[in-house]
Amino acid sequence: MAKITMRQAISQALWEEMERDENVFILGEEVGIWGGTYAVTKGFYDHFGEKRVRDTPIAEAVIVGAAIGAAMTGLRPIAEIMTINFAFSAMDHIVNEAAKMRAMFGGQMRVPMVIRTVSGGGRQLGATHSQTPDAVFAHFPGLKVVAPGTPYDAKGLLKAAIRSDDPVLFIEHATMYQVRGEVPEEEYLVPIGQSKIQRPGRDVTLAAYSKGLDLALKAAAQLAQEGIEAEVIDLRTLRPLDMQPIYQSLEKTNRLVVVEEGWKSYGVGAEIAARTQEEAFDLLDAPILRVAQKEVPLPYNSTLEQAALPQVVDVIAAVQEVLR
Amino acid sequence: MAKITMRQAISQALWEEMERDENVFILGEEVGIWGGTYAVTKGFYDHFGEKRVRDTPIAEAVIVGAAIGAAMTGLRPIAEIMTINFAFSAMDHIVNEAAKMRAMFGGQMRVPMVIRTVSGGGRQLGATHSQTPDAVFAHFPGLKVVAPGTPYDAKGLLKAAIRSDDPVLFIEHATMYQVRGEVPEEEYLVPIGQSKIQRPGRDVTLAAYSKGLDLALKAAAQLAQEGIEAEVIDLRTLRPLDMQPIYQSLEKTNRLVVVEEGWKSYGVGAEIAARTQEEAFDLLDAPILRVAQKEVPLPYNSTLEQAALPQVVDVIAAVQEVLR
Amino acid sequence: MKKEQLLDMYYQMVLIRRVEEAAAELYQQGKIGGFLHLYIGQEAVSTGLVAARQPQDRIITAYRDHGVALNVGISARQVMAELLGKATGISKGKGGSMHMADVEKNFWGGHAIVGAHLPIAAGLALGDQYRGSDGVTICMFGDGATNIGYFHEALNLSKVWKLPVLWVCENNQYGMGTAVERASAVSEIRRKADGYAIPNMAIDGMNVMEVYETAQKALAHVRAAGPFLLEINTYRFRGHSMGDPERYRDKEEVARWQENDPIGIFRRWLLENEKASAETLDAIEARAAADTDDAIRFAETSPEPTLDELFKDIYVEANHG
Amino acid sequence: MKKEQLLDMYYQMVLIRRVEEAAAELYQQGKIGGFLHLYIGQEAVSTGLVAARQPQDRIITAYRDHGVALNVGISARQVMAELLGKATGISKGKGGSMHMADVEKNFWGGHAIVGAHLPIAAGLALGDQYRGSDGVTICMFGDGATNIGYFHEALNLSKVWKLPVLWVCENNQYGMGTAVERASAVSEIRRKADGYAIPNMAIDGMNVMEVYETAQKALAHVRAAGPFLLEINTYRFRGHSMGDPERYRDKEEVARWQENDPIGIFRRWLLENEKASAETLDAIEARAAADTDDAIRFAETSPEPTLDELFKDIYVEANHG
Ligand SMILES: Cc1ncc(C[n+]2csc(CCOP(=O)(O)OP(=O)(O)O)c2C)c(N)n1
Ligand SMILES: Cc1ncc(C[n+]2csc(CCOP(=O)(O)OP(=O)(O)O)c2C)c(N)n1
Ligand SMILES: [Mg+2]
Ligand SMILES: [Mg+2]
Repeated sequence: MAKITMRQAISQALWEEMERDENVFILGEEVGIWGGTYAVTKGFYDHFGEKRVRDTPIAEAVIVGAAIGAAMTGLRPIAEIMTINFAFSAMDHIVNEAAKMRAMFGGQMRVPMVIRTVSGGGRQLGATHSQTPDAVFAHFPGLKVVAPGTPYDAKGLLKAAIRSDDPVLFIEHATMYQVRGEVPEEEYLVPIGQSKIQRPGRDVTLAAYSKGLDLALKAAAQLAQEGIEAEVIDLRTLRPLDMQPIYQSLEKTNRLVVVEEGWKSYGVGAEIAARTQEEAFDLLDAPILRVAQKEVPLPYNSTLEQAALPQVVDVIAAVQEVLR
Repeated sequence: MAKITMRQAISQALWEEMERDENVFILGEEVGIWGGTYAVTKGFYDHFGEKRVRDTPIAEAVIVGAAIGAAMTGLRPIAEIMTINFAFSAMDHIVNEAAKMRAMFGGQMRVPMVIRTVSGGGRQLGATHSQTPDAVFAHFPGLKVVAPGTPYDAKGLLKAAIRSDDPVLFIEHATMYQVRGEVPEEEYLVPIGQSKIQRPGRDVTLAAYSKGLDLALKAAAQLAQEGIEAEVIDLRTLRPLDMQPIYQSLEKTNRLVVVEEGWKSYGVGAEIAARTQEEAFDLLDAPILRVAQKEVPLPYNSTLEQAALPQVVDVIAAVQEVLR
Repeated sequence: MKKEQLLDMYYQMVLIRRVEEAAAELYQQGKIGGFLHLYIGQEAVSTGLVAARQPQDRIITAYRDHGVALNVGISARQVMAELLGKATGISKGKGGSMHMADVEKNFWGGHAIVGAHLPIAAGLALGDQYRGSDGVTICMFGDGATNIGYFHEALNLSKVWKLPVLWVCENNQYGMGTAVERASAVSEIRRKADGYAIPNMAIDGMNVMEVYETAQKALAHVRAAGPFLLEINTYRFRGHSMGDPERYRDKEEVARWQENDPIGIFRRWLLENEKASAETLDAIEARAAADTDDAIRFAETSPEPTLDELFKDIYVEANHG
Repeated sequence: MKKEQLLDMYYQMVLIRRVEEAAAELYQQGKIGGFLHLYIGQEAVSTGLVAARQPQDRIITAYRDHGVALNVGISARQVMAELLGKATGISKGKGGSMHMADVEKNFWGGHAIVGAHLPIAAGLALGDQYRGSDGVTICMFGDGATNIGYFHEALNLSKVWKLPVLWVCENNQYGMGTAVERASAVSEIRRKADGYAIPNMAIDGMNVMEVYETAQKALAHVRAAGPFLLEINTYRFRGHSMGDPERYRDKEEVARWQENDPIGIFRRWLLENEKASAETLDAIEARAAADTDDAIRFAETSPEPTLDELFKDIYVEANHG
């Protein structure tokens, strides 16, 4: 199988779905002539034309709002919000409109749309441009929230998201576009709402997603050298959340560490920990630990920024602690 | 001590602080001539005048944004966002601007402002107008998030919030304005960031806040008739979160139920449960259960709405389960 | 216009009035919950607009939506049942007063977040433009809604992309208790359209024929040349919603506007232009009253939604926790 | 204007240019991280505005903020140290290129969310109005920022409340890669102000004297009568930020604008009007270059913030987890 980057995987998914279904189109800031600020839609404008690759004004609410309306007419818009930090400028349309449109009218409407956006710190972009507030969006029923951690899943999940009849928030990570992984030539989909074992192990369970997966896998590789075999489970979807693989893993390991990039308080790890102790209390031999971001707005200075972000060593330390 | 309503307590706090400090002023939709949609600022416009009780256009972003700017000049604005559902229309200004202004410029600025808003369902207002997404705002460092459950705390905490040099989101509950409680004549403040035992007990710990507190106290009263003494702890502040009283209580009870009105997934209970098992694992004799809202956009129909909202019986059932 | 259509418009206006008067009573009796925003006084606006549209034209509005609902042909029964939260309501009792829609009838809903449906309307119009349909989206909103950012983003985009939207501001002089001039930099709302180079016009919203005729022209403009903004001046005779203390306006002002009751104006016009006799109009009024009574009976005897409905209609695909 | 002030303005413009050229190099060397939005080509705008303001006038801008930072008198050392993320930077290394401010100098920051600082500017102006100060808030923003809802809400409120704000749109013809006319319903941005009945004017932003003189008049208007909008036409000679592929414009267009280099124009004006000799101006340029070198040295040898800084400056009251 070919090894391609996350960027290529996402780009391929978009391209293939646009070729397959002419109701699929892209709208957002700089998606067209520029080719996407993360170069994901490079070449799309020339190939698909300005009808289907639509540069918008800087106006996040109407980007999402127009996507909702177009989706209600049966199109399949993919709205790109340049980064998740700007999604707050479209918050109402994401959580109050897209997420509730169907329920509110007793099922009369469908909102088959995807909002693609980019989370993550680590690029010295300062406090307003470096957030990973994924949990915040996952709080709202009516939305699906997907955040892949590998090129394979990114491609398969994005295609599934585009074909989904429900609104999907699709979160990429700003520092993972160059991550490489195997992606088959043939067409495939990855169903939304299934967690997955990305690395099998028996000593401790690491639940992670997106950048957290990257950290968890690196930690697992290092731990293996010390003879500790971590099982790494990728959530892949934050809503709906599939906990079964975690519980199954705990049958073997009895120890869980959750790894995420966002702030710890009220984050993704909180939900994982809460559910796990609720539903698998007796499987736990140690407290579930969370490796996450320190509770500060991210500073520009790289040393401080890295000190605030979760690191591989933090994962290793947490594993050692739960194994103690 | 006089028993007054939550509405009166909040109203008194505003009035007293405005009398005390002329830098304090109110802005928001219908705060003036109308007297506040929940009648909290009734009479203020006539007494303080339109300079200090400012009706605004329907434009949540500039309500919060203007409050931030005014606060940066040293005033102490109280921005009223009619309900928290409309806070999404000011999300960027709340979580990206107010919360980060100080950190981003190395401490040069102060943003001494309060955003007063109203959470909660149960009034048949439909999916977009009935949310309790408090946890979402508590996720952001730089903000303080306060959500009182009694008139006493509402008054004392609101006064503390107005005097705080940091931005505070102050969340009231739509169905609690008529709740009565004792409030002293003399001036007092309640410090932000301290949980409080609202009812002592020895058999089980209930951690709750806002409407959840109401449910928890009612459940505790009923449980007492069956001889079960629940200790009810009111979080009062969601950020910063004071967990110590919960851990202390668990020393006696070893059992915890969290009660909140919002959706369960990625909610407040998740954070409480996650921290508790992290820091007080050995004190737990049973899984921590969460009583919360079902994962649906709230429907208009009252029967369905009540079925989705957490009820006193749900709290009792959860207590019985953890005691089993 | 054909006589039947005129009489049907008259029927619709009276029906809106009767249904809402009944709703106000049912609200007092506690049978309707939540917010109830009455359209009384504004009936000519939605009636004229809906009469002017083609079947392919979509319509979308805010929470003050009973008028449009009845105009597009949702039955009084389904409207009343929705108000009572019954399973037979047009939104299965899940939407209530603020959230009626009938997609089959190209009515895309009442929407409760002020101004938030304007970007959505731009998207509906984009859908038609994308497919090459000649449908126009009629988007109604209040004067208060023109101050929120959503208005700006939607109007701007509609012009840049030449979207087929007819923007209709129902200027009823107040957003809740705030008079237009206390909230808006310009009191003549249509001037805002100038900032987007969107052609615009202001008309009298108490005269259904004026609304109808202007809307026809405006729709033709949009079909041919892109967005247009219509400011329709009107007045709500009742409070913003039930329980409004109405401290912001005096009784005289309300009384003055009530002299221009759109139903009265239209009735006189029909009589003066010999479109109908008084008896015919009386009969129509009686029919509207009877249909309202029937709707109440229907709604009151309809079943509540069953509890399993709670988890339905959230996702198209299986509901996930 | 006094000769010294003119020469100081010239110094500022050259200093901005030199500091940014150096910053571009340091960025290439990996010593500056994050985004770096250069102001090169636009120097006349902030220089003219800041020269025209009174000490009590606040200024606030977007992320393209090095110009304003140097104009208000933040030293090149503090600017450069901030770019390098050092403890000696004006924001202690926590803000970086996009977030410089100096409250003592009435500079309320560079702000990175497009348009979000306009509502904040309205609030700054409200602060002055509330206290009865005669300070004006100068709020600068890009052409692209005029399409987001924040612009609308802020302009509207400023008019309704007669806030002392001078709205300044730096129209540099593009928002990232999107030409004004592809994103905005009107290409002449100042027309948008008409929708709020805010008086307005468009001027040439390559000519610092024109900016200075118009700004003085505009500030006087604001002080007396409320908001005013100035559209200042300019051009950025460099990419949007470092690493911009610049597919959206051709070299000829850039070259054409570069012929109107604001520094060259001002230099010629100073010489022609005998405000300074070529030697004087050369000396000023040399000083700006020397100050830039000194700033680099200072920044490179300054310490990083210590790790305990991470939890500081978040809350005024003790930091809480
Ligand atoms: C974003 C938002 N803010 C506030 C509200 C509360 N609210 C509901 S209706 C209304 C007034 C709207 O006035 P207008 O647009 O003129 O419509 P009208 O009620 O007059 O028909 C307000 C403030 C809301 N629903 N949404
Ligand atoms: C709300 C928001 N959306 C998108 C961005 C990304 N972004 C940063 S600068 C920019 C272009 C702004 O253009 P303009 O306002 O003309 O300013 P200029 O860069 O030309 O000075 C964009 C889209 C952002 N920072 N904030
Ligand atoms: Mg109105
Ligand atoms: Mg620009």
